Amino acid sequence: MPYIPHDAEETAAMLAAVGVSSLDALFDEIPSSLQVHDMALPEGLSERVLRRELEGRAQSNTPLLCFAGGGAYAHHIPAIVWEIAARGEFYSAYTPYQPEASQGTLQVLYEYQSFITRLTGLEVSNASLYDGASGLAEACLMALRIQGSEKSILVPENLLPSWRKVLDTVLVMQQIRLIPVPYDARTGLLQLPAEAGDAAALIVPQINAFGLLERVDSLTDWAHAHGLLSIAVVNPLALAMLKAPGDWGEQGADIAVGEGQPMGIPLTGGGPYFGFLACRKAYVRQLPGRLVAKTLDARGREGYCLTLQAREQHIRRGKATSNICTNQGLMVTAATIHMATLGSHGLQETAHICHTRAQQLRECLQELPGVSFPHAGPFFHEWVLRLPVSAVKVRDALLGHGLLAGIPLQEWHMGEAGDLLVCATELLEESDLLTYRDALRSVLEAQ
Amino acid sequence: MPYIPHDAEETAAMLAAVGVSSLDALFDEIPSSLQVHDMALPEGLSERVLRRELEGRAQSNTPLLCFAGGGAYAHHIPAIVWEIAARGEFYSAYTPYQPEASQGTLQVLYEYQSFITRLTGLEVSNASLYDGASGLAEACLMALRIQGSEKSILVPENLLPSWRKVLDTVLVMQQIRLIPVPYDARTGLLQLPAEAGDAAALIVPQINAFGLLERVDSLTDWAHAHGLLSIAVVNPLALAMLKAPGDWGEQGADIAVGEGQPMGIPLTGGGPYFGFLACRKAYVRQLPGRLVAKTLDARGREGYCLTLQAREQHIRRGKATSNICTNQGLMVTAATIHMATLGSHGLQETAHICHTRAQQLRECLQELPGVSFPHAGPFFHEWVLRLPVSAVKVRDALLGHGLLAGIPLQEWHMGEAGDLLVCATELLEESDLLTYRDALRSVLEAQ
Amino acid sequence: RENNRQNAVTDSIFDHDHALPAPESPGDIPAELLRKTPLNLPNASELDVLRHYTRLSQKNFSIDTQFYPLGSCTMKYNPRIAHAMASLPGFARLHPETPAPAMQGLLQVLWELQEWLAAATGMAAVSLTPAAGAQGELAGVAMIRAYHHARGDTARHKMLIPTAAHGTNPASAQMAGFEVIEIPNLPDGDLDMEALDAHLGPDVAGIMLTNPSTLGVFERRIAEIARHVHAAGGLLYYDGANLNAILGRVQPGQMGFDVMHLNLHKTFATPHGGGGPGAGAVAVQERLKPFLPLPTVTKGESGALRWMTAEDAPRSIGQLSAHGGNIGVLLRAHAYIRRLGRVGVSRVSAYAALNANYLLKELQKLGYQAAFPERRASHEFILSVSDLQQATGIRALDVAKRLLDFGIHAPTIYFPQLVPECLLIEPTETESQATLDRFIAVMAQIREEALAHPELLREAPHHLPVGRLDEALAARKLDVAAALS
Amino acid sequence: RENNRQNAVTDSIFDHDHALPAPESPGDIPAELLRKTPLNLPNASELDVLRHYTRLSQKNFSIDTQFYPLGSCTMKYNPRIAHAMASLPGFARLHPETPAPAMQGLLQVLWELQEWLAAATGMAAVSLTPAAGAQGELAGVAMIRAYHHARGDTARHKMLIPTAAHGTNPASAQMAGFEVIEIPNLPDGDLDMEALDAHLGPDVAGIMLTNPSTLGVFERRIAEIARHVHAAGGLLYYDGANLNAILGRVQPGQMGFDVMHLNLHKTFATPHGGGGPGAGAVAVQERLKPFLPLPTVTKGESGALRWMTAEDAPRSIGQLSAHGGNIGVLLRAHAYIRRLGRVGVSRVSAYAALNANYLLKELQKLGYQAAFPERRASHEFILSVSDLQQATGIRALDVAKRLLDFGIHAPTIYFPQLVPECLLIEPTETESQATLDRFIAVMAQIREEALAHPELLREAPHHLPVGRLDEALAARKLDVAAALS
Repeated sequence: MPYIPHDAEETAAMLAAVGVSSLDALFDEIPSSLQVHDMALPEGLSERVLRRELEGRAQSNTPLLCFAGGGAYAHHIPAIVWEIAARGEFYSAYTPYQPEASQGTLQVLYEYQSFITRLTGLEVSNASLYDGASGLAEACLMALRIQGSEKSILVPENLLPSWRKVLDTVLVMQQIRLIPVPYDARTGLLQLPAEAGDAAALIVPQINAFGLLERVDSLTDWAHAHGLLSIAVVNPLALAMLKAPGDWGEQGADIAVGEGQPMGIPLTGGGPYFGFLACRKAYVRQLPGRLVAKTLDARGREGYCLTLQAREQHIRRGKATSNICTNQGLMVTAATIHMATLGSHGLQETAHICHTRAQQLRECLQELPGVSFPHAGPFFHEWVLRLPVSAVKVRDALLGHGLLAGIPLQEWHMGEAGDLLVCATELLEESDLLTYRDALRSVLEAQ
Repeated sequence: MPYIPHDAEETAAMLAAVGVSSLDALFDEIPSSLQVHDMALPEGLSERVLRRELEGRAQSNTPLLCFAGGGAYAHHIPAIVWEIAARGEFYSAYTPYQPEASQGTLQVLYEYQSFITRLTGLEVSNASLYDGASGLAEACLMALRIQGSEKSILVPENLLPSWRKVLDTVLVMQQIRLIPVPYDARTGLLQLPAEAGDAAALIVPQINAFGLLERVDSLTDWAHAHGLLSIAVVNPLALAMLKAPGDWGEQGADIAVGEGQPMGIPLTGGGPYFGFLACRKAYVRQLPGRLVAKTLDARGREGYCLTLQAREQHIRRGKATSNICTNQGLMVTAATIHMATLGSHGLQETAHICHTRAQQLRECLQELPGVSFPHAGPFFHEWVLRLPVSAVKVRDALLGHGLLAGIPLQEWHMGEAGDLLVCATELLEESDLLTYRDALRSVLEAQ
Repeated sequence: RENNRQNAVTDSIFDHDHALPAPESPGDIPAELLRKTPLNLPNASELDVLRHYTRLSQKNFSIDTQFYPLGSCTMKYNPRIAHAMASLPGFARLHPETPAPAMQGLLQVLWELQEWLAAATGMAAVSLTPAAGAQGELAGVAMIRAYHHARGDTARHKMLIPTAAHGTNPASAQMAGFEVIEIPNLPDGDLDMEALDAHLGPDVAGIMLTNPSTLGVFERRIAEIARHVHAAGGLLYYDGANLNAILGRVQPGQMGFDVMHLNLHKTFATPHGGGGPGAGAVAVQERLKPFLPLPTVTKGESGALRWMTAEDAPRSIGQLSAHGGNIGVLLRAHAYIRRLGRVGVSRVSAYAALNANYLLKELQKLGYQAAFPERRASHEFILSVSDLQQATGIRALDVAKRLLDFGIHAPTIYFPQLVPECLLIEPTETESQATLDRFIAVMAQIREEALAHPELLREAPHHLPVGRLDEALAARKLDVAAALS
Repeated sequence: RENNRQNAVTDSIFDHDHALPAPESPGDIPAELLRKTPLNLPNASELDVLRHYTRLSQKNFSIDTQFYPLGSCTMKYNPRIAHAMASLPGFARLHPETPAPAMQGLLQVLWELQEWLAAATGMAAVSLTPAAGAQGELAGVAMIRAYHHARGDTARHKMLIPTAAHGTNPASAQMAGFEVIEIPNLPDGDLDMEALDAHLGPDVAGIMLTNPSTLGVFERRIAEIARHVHAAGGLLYYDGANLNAILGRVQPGQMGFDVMHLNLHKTFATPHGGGGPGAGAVAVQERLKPFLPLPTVTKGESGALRWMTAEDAPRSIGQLSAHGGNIGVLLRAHAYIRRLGRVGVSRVSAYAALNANYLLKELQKLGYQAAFPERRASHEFILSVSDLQQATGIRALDVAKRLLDFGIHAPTIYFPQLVPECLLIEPTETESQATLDRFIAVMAQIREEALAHPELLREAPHHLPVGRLDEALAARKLDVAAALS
């Protein structure tokens, strides 16, 4: 019996100890009318056959050289990261409710929080949320709680559309209005909002959906001047190169949130990733999710435990700062090891290579007839390429060349039909850029 | 600097503490004429680029469905086996010279020894040798030490030729003669030797190089009747089905040796594998290699340590039972976990499936015109297929069908040009047998 | 002192810093957008990183190293083959924006999982996207809301929830904009039907239940409850946290539930990872299908699979995360179900119940008090140590901490809150009798110690890297990030 | 007592047995060939197996968890990327009988490694097949023998070996049929040239040396030794155990050695695995090339790679194992060299020497006595605690056991045998100053303890799963396999 150890003798002895005659008798309090005895499930497989079947499925996904980003990025993950994160002691542990028996997980989370505060330049980080997009929804709810009576959020129209969709799902349930902030079609950059209205916060996406860098100082200052909080949406790898939210404008952003996937998390078709969320210390009691603190035991030894649990659903129930319980612990473990493996030096170097590759690729493609770049930049590692034909068709044709060429903005209902959002990371060598150029040229010529 | 932690400041401080001015100065006792400053090695690669290069190399090896055996077998390895064996605590530990700090490895080895004694039906097992073939050489040397004055070994001509080659290398250095024992060309089975001469032992291969099962009882009894030791050469998986060496003949074999690879070790082009070696307890002081025993500490707690180290080279130097020092610890760790995961039940079931698949495949192929089976059997999971054309050519042609069809005996200088040694294991599903049949049919038709 | 010495190992990652130069600033990005405060993460050697985190891992209890009978959490064996399969490069390297034709292998796995979960729960359709149980609950109650609104019924603003429910239930209902009404339980553990009936009415959107309940017993009148709620126009939400108790034996769909979530990281053996990621797939009856969160996987006429979008499902409650959910977790759940198959899945609840009832009986023999002695245990059960508290002052917390000393993780304590000094014990089906017997022996010893040497319990744990931690100090100091040195 | 309780965990795999039926016997195999004694391996659940061996692993010291300054063993960091690469299915699933055209990827890796090891050692050619250092030694001395015999010189039956050499040297020479002659060292650590010269003659096949020697110092007159041995018609064998000390700085080929082995599991960072597998590649000067063990990888005219056989190399000493050696280990060594590159490989010895000399100086400051205080340390050095033994009776063994209490693996002790009460300490280049400083602090404390509380050392270790084990009892009882229950 896979994963069930009992042999017949053991089962019989245990049933006898319980005082029942059969396994079925253990369910004698359940009305028999409710009991089923079959389900439309497949036959079980030996591990051997299971492996073969799933390896076949995995191999049937086309391996592609990745030039797509849009919120999920192909990066190198050092071999030690998952080697350690997948150790049974991390992999198969529960949430650290018994801190004395969970110091490993707790110290990892404390170090993670420390790393995130240093990346974002803010004082407090929680121990993760589901992903960047749902993290942004939580950040908005947090801003609304801090602000008190306000009832809306200023949402940029050049925020990643998948993130906007999550705000539509989560915030609208609570009658929060999302007020769009338009961008300049020519530059791709946000315009300062016309008015603050009853908004609690302005979302400032650095990087925006076109891969462009926003003028975060003036946006943050505008928010503060109008009594709004500034919620920074940031890419953690880019923060190795770009100004930390805590340094934005005169006072710094109030909350920073982002998708943690670039920090050691495999792409896996879209998840599991993790959302990170940092804020000023003054707002810690409005923070959703777990928080780990350093403390002492009776003998004065340092240790770690969950803290401020009165914010959370298992204590506060309906009055909690969020319903989140299980979060993305293992992803955060991997991300912590990833960040520690790279260090400042490695993160800066990786950010630098990504940026350089994106520059090089842009230069490579300039020579192709009919293509252009609608935005002047600056950018980190992603930008929009404007093709003379449908970007969807070009993307699909390049699959045959082993390339995932980017994301057609049309699929996001943004930009023009020829717009392709293209990303370059350190996984690409210079020769790959030429491969891309040549393949694109041949596809364009064939159109 | 990959894997070297020192930064410039640290290096300077440490040099100052040593009292030298540079790293070069640390080598001031070495005549400068001997010092080199360059080597023809390639440039270093980042882990990222290294991974890509080696993944490319790995992928350029053609993936093949495996019907080859001949001493190395494609088996399913449960996922937990290497997951645990590769844990840093096993992977990066040294030989357990400090037993108190190595109880993990030591207990694993004790359990391994226990499993091997149960598989072989003998009382003592060492903690591994390099591989089966070199293990057989050690077994022969051991037999010679036990017997005293004898100077030769009776070696079957249907022993795997690669094993024979190792005996040629190792035994001949010590002026040991290898006396061939012929087999019956019709049955493929060993004939009883004509005389014992000055032989110390008779090697009894169960399974022989044709995949056939020998009459081990009569061979063992013949050896004992002539004052020889009987050295059993066995496949550990087959022992789940076949008679244990300890039960061979009237008194049982004296020494059993084999290739451990079928117990959870990946094929990896030929190694690392491990050799196992078991014997009667009376011969333990002639055993080569490490041996682990259970003992007690001062407080009466059970623990494990290396024992009878006076047999070994680090104590006994030139008088040791062998020069072996480093053996195949990690392979044995994996094999122990493999055997524990399968248990008697799983090993018996696996052996059973292997045998059944080999039967089924033989039946499948019977219908092909021109093919035959030179030997009547019985077999475990491997037998000779006689083709009407060159087995080398057929094998090469079947590579194009994604099949490693077997081993042409001609490459071993055995059998006829059309003879192909074919093996079936539990990794093959019934549909794979039909694939093999159909591909072979089409290759034969094209010849 | 001896122990302190042993532990005086460098053990903060911040102790492993080395000074390494940063690359030059890029010329094409305006200076005011570039990093100003130096990035101050430690630059440690790879060996120091590996050693630090490997050693930290050894400070954790986990299923792989300890018996972990944490009630309500279903800490069963997480098969390693599932991890290996989810880590295959063919899955792990797939970008979420890969067009469907290039990811049919993944979509097929997800499509099958949708089908299998529907079959296992007796529901009509499944969305796999919720990232955890709580997000599944939010999706579920949002669907209830959407269903009522779609029918023009906008008055149903109340959600009924038993007092003993998991905290996420009221939190999720609240987050979806509902007012929460608590319904008490009777002394025998069943729901108070009178209280329920008193609250039912045109302002009630539905009720959130788990069955067996958090009291470790099966709600026997579930069919009656369903009839009453449905008659009042409400819907029934099933909290899948306790699904392991009835898997393959009773289906939420058949009990009358309209919508539910499944905790794949409990019932379907995906790892808990020290706090996630989970996966909280939602399953619904036919009438709620249009409202399922996106994206789900659908099969076209050609048999090709693709993601469904808002164009396909305009009444969907929408997206809960940027992509398709915790796909790596879903891959693991798929592998688990495929490995067990129809028969294996059915055995889960039988042996979970056997282990729980065996433990309950044996612990009662030792003198431990069952909260519901007249009832059959489900996959878990509640003991109360109020008797020990009265005799010696020993509390559930003390028993829990003392268990840690024996290399056994503590049960859930002080939940459900309505049983004083309670221990909620869930052994799961993957533990052998030998492990249970050792737990029983340890519990016997602890009971003796509680009576003879209560200080042994009050000062526990004695043998872990740290003793009982000062949680009040933690909240007061609030040291939640390492200070810059 | 408390500790005993904590450890009273079921911890034998034989405690996890379950009764499961065996399959039927096959009908086509005669009964007398089938198993008679029932196979009695435990049938444990997968969780119990995983938990048992995971817990066992935690009882080991290892590089990944502890500083491991075991002299002569080069316990450096084993990069995890090398393990990942060697485990790729494209390598791991290759059957050894795969025809060369279908395994060019693997052959290319091996071919490059042959070239690189030749370049790193200054030798002409390499065979990768020896499975470990001792098998490399055997191959090496067998090649020396074959070389002399091929020239018709069959009188050379003696092998010279320094008294302080690794035990494998004489054992391997013996196994190859040589008579072993020991050559002493001078008080300054260098070889006694007079003794050497006295033994050189027409019956001497060669000499086996490692340089730096096992005394942790560089043999300064190596060029002179080589001249003398060569003049007498002998060959020089280099034992690669200490190659880490000079990697990228001095080449055995340039020192005059004719043949050598490399311990890839030391110098080239492949893991030691609790006792192997290693890899003991042999490298030779041009004149010994025909004798290299088989198979090696050769490049054909077309650039295609293939294995060499006895047909290609009729004078080869032959095969040492059934296939091409420990290929998985070779893959790891290849990845390591490719990662470090020319510059990185050269840095190895520099930082290994820096760490060793730093430790030596700092430990001397604490009062520890260097065996060769006037000499520069190589990658390792010897301390003697004879002074402590005289003062308090404390022996090297006691210091070693006490170190374990602090989470530091003991150095090699009582080797080389000619320095009394010695500790042979090799930190390797992959340890940071912080780790070395902690070791120094612990050694300071141990020295204080030895003088003030010697019983703390004599009874050590105190904090490990077991205390000092009774090795005499082990040999007497000889319980080397679990009895059938």
